[in-house]
Amino acid sequence: MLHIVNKSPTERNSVESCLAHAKKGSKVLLIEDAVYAATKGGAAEARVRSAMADVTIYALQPDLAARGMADRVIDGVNLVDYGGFVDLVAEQANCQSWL
Amino acid sequence: MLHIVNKSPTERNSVESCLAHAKKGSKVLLIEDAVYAATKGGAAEARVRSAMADVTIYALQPDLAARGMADRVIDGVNLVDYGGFVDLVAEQANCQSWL
Amino acid sequence: MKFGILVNEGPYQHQASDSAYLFAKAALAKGHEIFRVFFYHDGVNNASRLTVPPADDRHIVNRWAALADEHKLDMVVCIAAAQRRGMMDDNESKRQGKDADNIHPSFRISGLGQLVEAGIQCDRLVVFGD
Amino acid sequence: MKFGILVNEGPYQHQASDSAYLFAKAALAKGHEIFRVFFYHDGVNNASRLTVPPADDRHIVNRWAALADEHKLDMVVCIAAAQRRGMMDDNESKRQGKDADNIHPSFRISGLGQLVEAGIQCDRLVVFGD
Amino acid sequence: MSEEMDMEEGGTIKKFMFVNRKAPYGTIYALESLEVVLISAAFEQDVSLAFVDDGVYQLMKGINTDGIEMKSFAKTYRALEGYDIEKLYVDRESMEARGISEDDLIVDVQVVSAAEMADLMNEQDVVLSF
Amino acid sequence: MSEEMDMEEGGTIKKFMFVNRKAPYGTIYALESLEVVLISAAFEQDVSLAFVDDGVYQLMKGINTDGIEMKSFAKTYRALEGYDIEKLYVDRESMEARGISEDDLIVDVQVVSAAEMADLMNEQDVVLSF
Repeated sequence: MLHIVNKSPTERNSVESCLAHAKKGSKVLLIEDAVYAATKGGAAEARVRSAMADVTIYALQPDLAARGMADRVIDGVNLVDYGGFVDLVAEQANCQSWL
Repeated sequence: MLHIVNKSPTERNSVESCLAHAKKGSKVLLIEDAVYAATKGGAAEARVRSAMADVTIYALQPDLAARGMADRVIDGVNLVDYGGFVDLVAEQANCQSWL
Repeated sequence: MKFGILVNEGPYQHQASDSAYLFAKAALAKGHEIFRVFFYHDGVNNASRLTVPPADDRHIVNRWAALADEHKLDMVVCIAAAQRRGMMDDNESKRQGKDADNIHPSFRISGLGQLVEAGIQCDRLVVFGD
Repeated sequence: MKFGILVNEGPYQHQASDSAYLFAKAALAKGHEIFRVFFYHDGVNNASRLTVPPADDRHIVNRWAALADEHKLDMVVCIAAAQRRGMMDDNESKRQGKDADNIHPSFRISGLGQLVEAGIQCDRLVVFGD
Repeated sequence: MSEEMDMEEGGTIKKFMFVNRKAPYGTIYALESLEVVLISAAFEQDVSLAFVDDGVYQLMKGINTDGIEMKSFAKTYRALEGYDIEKLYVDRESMEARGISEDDLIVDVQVVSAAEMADLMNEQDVVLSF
Repeated sequence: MSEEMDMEEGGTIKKFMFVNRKAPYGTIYALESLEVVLISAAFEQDVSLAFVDDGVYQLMKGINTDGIEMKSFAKTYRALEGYDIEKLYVDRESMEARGISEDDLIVDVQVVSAAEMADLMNEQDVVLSF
């Protein structure tokens, strides 16, 4: 399953709730303001790093670049463009947006 | 000063940020989904209770009633209707909404 | 006392416009003056004369208009925000070469200066949003 | 693969419509089919033909329309959500006794059944919102 | 709601889940989510509702919206059974973090752990979130 | 922005603070906030900008919005000085919680503690938040 999150982890609870409900082996794609969760030094870094034991984390590169965060990505987070976003949706059996 | 907050403390960080920036003696009015912060048993209760040492907490009664929360208000939270909301704004020298 | 009100969200999706309306009504009932209601961001969508909510629901646009008509309220829609979102009056529609307009006659379109002026003129400016 | 796309927020205020558009464009570029783009909640505001964004900004409505025209996309606006928010086509305008309409011709108004049908017909339904 | 129901899908039944994570009345998402739920039942799909995070507040007993001049839709949750929608799952941790118990809710639900909720989400064909 | 600037307020100068708490590009609030900031300077008001919580992200260096097809407004923060807007306050705790330092920001700012920010907010006449 692909989980899609779009909100900043320091503003809302959706990244945290998604990670609490993502099954082992799921993929989690961070887009829009959720890409801040993929960056180093922030309050969410430890939580995201620990989640990487169970799920694979992706972040949308154009959204990172738009926020000046392209150089701050946590090691192990996979970067995709919109084409990669499409592939992730196509490759997983189903998807869920955490709005 | 009157601080006005309108978001749930379990969804967003605005109640927390408001309380961290409200000076001693300020008034804090909880409206819309922020009234959940005025209720017993929730995750925000301890934070709101400790804030009451420094600031006065108000909650908009019509918003509590609309959420089925009218009977769960933390002791010491003051209830107002829209007229009371107007009075709070008029009595304080200035006001700020934590959107 | 002289109040200004800023509404940053459109009708129905968020409670902001409802809260602002009930605040305005309560302020007027207490004898305060509402100098201006300014609609910014998606708040401009509160000015559409084309909304048709379900018959058993509140009509947000019409009740703002009724309050404004009763109390001679100045309800201003930000032109820059309105242009982005497809809200226009007859003049603006002609100027832009469009074939329709959709602003309710109780609202008027003007610039952001009207918001700053409200901040200067009013004793209090209260902001409602998301 | 057959995709459906759901857009829950209006243009400019949230990034949802931008993200959905860029996703749709990328999916088409990869040879996938977009069965339907459904606009719900404030998403219905993406269908206004009256928007006039600044000249140096993207034109969200027009680029959806251009993508739809090029790829014969079915872009559907929820009628119940549209009524609340003042979005209507010519038929609906007449039916409601209104004096104007504002839907861009590349969009059509229909019921929520069209969203459920997209869920049934599509291999994947992707939701964009606030 | 006046929807065209004339599109029979030839018996395709998919698992639809509606994930509700937002409180009611502060925004319209809970209400407009319910409108899709009712339509999906008319299409005879396998419908589940999940209440997670602030979404659990949607099911509170004792809601009285008179003071905010909005229509309450609390009763609609009770009507779901009549549409054969009986799979209502509530996230236990979300209730506990809000000091809410099953007795506080207006309908019978299945209270599940986060792990069980994750399993339920995982087995859906279509997940709609607003 | 085409605004009418013909309303001189006879020298009334108020303390206006714009509180920015939201990240840029995910929503339009940061951009439309800046538009009001520029207008308020034209009214020769005593303008301060506060960046708190995710609002500090608005000032990041190295923003490149090409990939999301939006216009970047990062340069506008640099232009504020030319409008005599020089009071930019950034909340220290907000930066630290996001792993950001002053060197990461596109403009010179005053970094203040939460207590200092509280004092600044307290002394304003008008606080605008979007």
